[in-house]
Amino acid sequence: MGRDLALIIPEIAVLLTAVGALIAEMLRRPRISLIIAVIGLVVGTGLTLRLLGTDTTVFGGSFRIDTLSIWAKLILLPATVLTMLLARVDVRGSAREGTVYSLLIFSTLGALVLAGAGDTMFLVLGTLLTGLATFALVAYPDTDRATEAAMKFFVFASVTTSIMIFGLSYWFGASGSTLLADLPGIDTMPLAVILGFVAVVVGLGYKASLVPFHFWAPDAYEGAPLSIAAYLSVVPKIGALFALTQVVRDLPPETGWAAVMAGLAVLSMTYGYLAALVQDNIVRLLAYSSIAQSGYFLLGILAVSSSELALPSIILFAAAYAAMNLGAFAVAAATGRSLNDFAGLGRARPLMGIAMVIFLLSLVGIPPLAGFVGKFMLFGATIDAQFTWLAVVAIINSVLSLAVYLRIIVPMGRSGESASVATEPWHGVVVIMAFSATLIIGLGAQFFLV
Amino acid sequence: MLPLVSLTLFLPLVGAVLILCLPKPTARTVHSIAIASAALTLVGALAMWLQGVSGDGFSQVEELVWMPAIGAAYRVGVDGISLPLVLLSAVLFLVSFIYTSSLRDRPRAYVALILLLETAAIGTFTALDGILFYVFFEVSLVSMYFMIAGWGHEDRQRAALMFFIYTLLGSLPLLLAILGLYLGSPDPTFDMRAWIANPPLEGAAAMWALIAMLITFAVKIPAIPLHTWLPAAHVQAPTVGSVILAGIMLKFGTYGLVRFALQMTPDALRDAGIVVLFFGVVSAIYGAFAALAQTDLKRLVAYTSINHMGYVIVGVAVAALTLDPSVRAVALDGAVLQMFSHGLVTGALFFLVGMIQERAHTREMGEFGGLLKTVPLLGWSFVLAAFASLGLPGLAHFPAEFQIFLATLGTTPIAVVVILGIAIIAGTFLKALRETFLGEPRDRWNKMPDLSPREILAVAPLLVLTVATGAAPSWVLDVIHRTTLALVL
Amino acid sequence: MSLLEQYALLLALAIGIVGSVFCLYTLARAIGPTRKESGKDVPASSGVLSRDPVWGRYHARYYGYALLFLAFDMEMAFMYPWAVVYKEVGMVALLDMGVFLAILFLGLLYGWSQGAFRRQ
Amino acid sequence: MTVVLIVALLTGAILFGIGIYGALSQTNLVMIMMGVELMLAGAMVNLVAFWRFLHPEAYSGQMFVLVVMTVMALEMAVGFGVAIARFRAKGSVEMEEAEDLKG
Amino acid sequence: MTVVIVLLALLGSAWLLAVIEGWITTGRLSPAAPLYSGLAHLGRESIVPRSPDRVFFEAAPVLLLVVAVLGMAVLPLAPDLVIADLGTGGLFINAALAYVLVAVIMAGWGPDGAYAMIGGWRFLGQLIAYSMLIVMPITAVAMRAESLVNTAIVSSQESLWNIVYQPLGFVLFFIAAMALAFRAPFDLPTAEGELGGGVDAEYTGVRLAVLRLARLTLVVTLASATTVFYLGGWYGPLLPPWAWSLIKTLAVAVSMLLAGRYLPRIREADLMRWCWVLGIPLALVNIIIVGLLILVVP
Repeated sequence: MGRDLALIIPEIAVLLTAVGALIAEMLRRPRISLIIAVIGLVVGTGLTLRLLGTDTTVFGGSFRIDTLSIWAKLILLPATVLTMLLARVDVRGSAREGTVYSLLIFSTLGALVLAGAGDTMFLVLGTLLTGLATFALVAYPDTDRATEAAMKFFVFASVTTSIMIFGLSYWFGASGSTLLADLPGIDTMPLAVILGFVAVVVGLGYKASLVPFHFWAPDAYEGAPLSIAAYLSVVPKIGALFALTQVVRDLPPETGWAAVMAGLAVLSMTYGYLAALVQDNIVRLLAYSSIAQSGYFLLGILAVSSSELALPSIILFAAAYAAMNLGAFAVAAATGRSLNDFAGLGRARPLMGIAMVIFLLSLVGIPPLAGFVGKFMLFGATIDAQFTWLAVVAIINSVLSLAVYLRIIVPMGRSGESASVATEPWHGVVVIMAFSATLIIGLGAQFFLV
Repeated sequence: MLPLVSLTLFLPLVGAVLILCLPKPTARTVHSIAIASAALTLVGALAMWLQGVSGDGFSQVEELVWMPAIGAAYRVGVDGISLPLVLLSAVLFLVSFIYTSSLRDRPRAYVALILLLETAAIGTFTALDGILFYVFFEVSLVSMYFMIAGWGHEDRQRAALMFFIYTLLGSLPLLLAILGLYLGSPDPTFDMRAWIANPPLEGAAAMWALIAMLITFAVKIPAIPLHTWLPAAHVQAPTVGSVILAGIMLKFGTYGLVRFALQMTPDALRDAGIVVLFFGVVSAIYGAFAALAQTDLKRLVAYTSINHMGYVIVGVAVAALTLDPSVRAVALDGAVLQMFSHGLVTGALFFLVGMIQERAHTREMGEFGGLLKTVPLLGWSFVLAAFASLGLPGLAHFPAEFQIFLATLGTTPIAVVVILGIAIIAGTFLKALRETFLGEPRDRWNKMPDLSPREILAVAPLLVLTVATGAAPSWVLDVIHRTTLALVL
Repeated sequence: MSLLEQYALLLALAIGIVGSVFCLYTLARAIGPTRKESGKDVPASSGVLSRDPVWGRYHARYYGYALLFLAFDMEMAFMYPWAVVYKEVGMVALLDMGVFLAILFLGLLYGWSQGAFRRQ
Repeated sequence: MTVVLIVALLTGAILFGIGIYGALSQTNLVMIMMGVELMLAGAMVNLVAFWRFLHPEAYSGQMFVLVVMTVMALEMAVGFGVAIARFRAKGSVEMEEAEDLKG
Repeated sequence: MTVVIVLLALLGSAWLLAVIEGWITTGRLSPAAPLYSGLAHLGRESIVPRSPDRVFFEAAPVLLLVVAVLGMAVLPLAPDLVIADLGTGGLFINAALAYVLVAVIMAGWGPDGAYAMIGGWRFLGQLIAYSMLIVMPITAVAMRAESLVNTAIVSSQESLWNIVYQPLGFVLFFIAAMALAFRAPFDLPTAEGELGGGVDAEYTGVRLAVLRLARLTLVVTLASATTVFYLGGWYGPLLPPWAWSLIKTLAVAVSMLLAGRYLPRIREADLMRWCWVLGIPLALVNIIIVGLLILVVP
């Protein structure tokens, strides 16, 4: 018991941070709430560093302290800090400002639970925890659009989560245990295993906005405040994808899950980029692009039991994705929601422009930026797992993605009537941090390959 | 012992960072910093040249741990194939900065981009690690894209996009090939030396990897039929952009052909040698004919590049096909020297075309005439460069092409039809010279000023080197030959 | 009695009551039928009929409580099993539930501070 | 006993089927939520049946049921929260009237 | 046999209660009055209002009666005088009593009358207020008994009744039970003064008789639950166990009636506010106190 608690100290710290932020909000001190939140998460990250290299489970195998879950903390906690700084601009001065920070942390806690899930119940609870907090965050502005986004998000989430739970009930029936680690022992009832797997893919796929469970994503992103959209595209998504990794690690290969993943990957990448090509709203564009990026994660996930490169590649790409996507959203927050707002950005505000170019090129996967290293490793893992054709498809999609992102980049160089909004200092801070992260992850990838 | 290669490699980057960090520098400062760092880079390259190569494998290797977990590291070094190209890059970039020092339109970003490009170029030639190579390979693409998109001519956005998409699409197969080589090696590593020493792939895998590489390099070189981006990009690019594009970035393709296709999948290339040879011949002849049909000076020069690069492909293909090491050495000597010479000569030609365009705001040959009389210095420089380009003995291209033909004759005599290209190119240039520089001077161009000191400084080094290489090629060839002779395939 | 029998007994009891009530109704009808007369069937609203169904007129103004209630009601599902084994487990159980209740209670306080208990 | 198990599983599946049909065919948010409840109820029936007839020794089955109940309750709580927010903003909780976000 | 005895005891208690209620309100002690009144209702017309939700309208009184009786069925009068001594008796009574809400809302919704409708929805609000105060004290009781079996709960009080052991829980449960039975001062759904009878308003004749009976039964059931949970059930000197159970139950039921008589009706909003701001924290405190007591005093 004591050992178990010592191993989940970061999670406890995150929980206490959320509680602290909530208490500060109850005392009507949103600034203090933000400060507590930031400090708490930074401390949580620091506490996690101590655990690096641990590979064990706690609470009878139901929660895993392994590379994935540790890196999930190291990636998601800083990402949450950045989102909170972005959110500060969106919600400053509104009623219940501190609640937003607290909800963000609770949701991140859910993502962490997902990332370390060693038990089907943790899958359910993690999905629930991230989901509930994010519905509220999306609906936060209380406008027509926000509530519509929240409503669609909620309906989609509750239906898919229910499907997942229903499928998981078959897994319990098949293995007599809710531990994921007991799944390989199943040799009877293959149908139950497949049903459960499909259901898990539905439930986690919705959270990771994989095609065809992505419908909510563009609407929710568009209706929500930008900072929340940025958050949705990073934290719950990475949590869900890590959870998916935890699940398939233990799945017997005969179920053919790798092929399913490959199919989903192709669908997500291709559909995501094709749909992004026709968007004029930058948020929707980024939403579809994030759908496509989820597809890239799957390249690593399907290789997870057959290639040693897979785990490091997923982690690396997650870190890269968090940095570059948050950065792109931050620039969008500082610029505007329409593609036209970006015309002339490069001339009017060159630093923002350069940063945006770097983020987008990183999303395409141009070396030596973070996105490249991540994708490179993912392709390596895929080829290693005998899915060369998939790597080829992914590469073709990367080219397609170029077309998508160039739609933002090209007008930036044009001399245009760029919106000359004064940059919020927090936006600048987030952009700079994401920018440095994008470069550092690209050059210092070694650090992520433990 | 100074880490010469790394210093040379990152000096331009330091310059770029310096320029970006200065608060509101004047154009003059920007250009001075750029020229200074390029000059220092050239000094570094010369120092490397003096160090020389050992002939056996790579010399001056510098290594730094980067990602040991996956066997990637920062590894740089040179051999006889890359060293001349490093020198060429240093020279061409320096003269480019000199030429561009009159620019006043956002000089800071422009110069920084070119400096970045210089690092990328030298990095591509010196990288000894698969990932590192790919990184530099792609970075060059990005900076070139922004150069064309930001400072090109009328239709620059479209041309830049076409260039970018073409070459990025083209470079991704290389990524697959690199991954294949990595996963194929017994002890997974990205060390190119290991890949060269023990080609990791064989059979069908090697053939697939080779096909992937060939696609990439064919786009970059460019070879028929993947060449269509080149004229558009050249026409729309700023002068310096064209110079670097033709002078250096095309070499990425041919260099890659030698370094990757020939050295890492030798057996596969031997099997596919005839096909590659065929494409080389077709490229050379097609390029020549296409050049002949041009009326736009810049397009003309661009198409001659396709022709010259075709010879390089022929040389590499012959090197793969032949079984005789001495013939192979001759073929590779020719191919590498051709890269070097082409950089000098085409660089000079693009500069001169750029100067004409700046003065006349047109590049149509039909609108000129008798320029030799109005602007003699420019005219004679062009004549010299043109003669070099068409392969006149005593000038840079002659020794290179001669060796290629020699080796071809000894291996696959039929391919010597490629000599036809020389004749056509000669015709092309003679036609261009006649229309542009000979004849009666037109009144329109009477006021055209001759070369300024800045422009002389930009062109003269190239012409001097052209003559030097042509008259006494041994100073370059020695370096090249030392490596090609020791090459074991 | 086995568990199943116990539940069967309870079900029978329920059916029996329904049955006896039905008998009562039949008896009442046998004593005298209800006559149809106009106006007799108007619901109590001072004789004024509303055209629309009446449910549209009532607004549940306590949904702030209702949401909290759902959370607390759910908490009880965990508390019953906990309560039964509490004495066995001892101190640890108290701490476990203490943490759980503390967080839940914090939710109550938060709801209060945000005006969930105000009449909407 | 297996017959009972199969009957129970069928019940669960039917509940789930009705629920998912309702959730997908209804346009009113509250009705959709009822469908979701039914789906979860189906899962609970499954879990209890599996626990009772196949793995009576695995207490995790019971725990899972509790977890599903929690999911039910909390999803409903938040669902009603969303519904109320929507009703305040728009005056209706019909999904078909939600078409501001398109593209 | 047990069933018959328990049902008879229930009916008898309900009758006694009705007599006592009449005594309190009118000052006349007439044991036959409830019988007369019931027979009279049988003979009266039973009107169905226009445009009712017929199913709801018909089901409401029956459901209320059924849940009241089912609640009683798991409560022991004596160690072996219990219809079904379920392993989850404490939970079952909760579950059964939750249907009171359903029945009342059905009664409010069914006739499509404004007063009834408001009464029904009011009860939902009332449930949100009192419900936690039913379940939380029962938890504390179960903690002491280490069981949810109602006979075991009574046995655990052999040495010390729970009313002494956890008086706070008793007070809360007592109040909540009154609210659950919607007796004054918690008779919001039926408030005579403002709603003209509320959910009762549209019921006439035999249906009203059943409804009345059900409400009386509900009070008895709740009183019996209070007895079982807090007053030591069948324990007591001299008299046989069942007698003690009945005496205590009746005493609690009467005290519920009396308590309501002298208090003003509480507004719905105030009820909810007090329950949540005061009641629930107190219930939590009660649980913690009991928990500590169990650990400290073995």
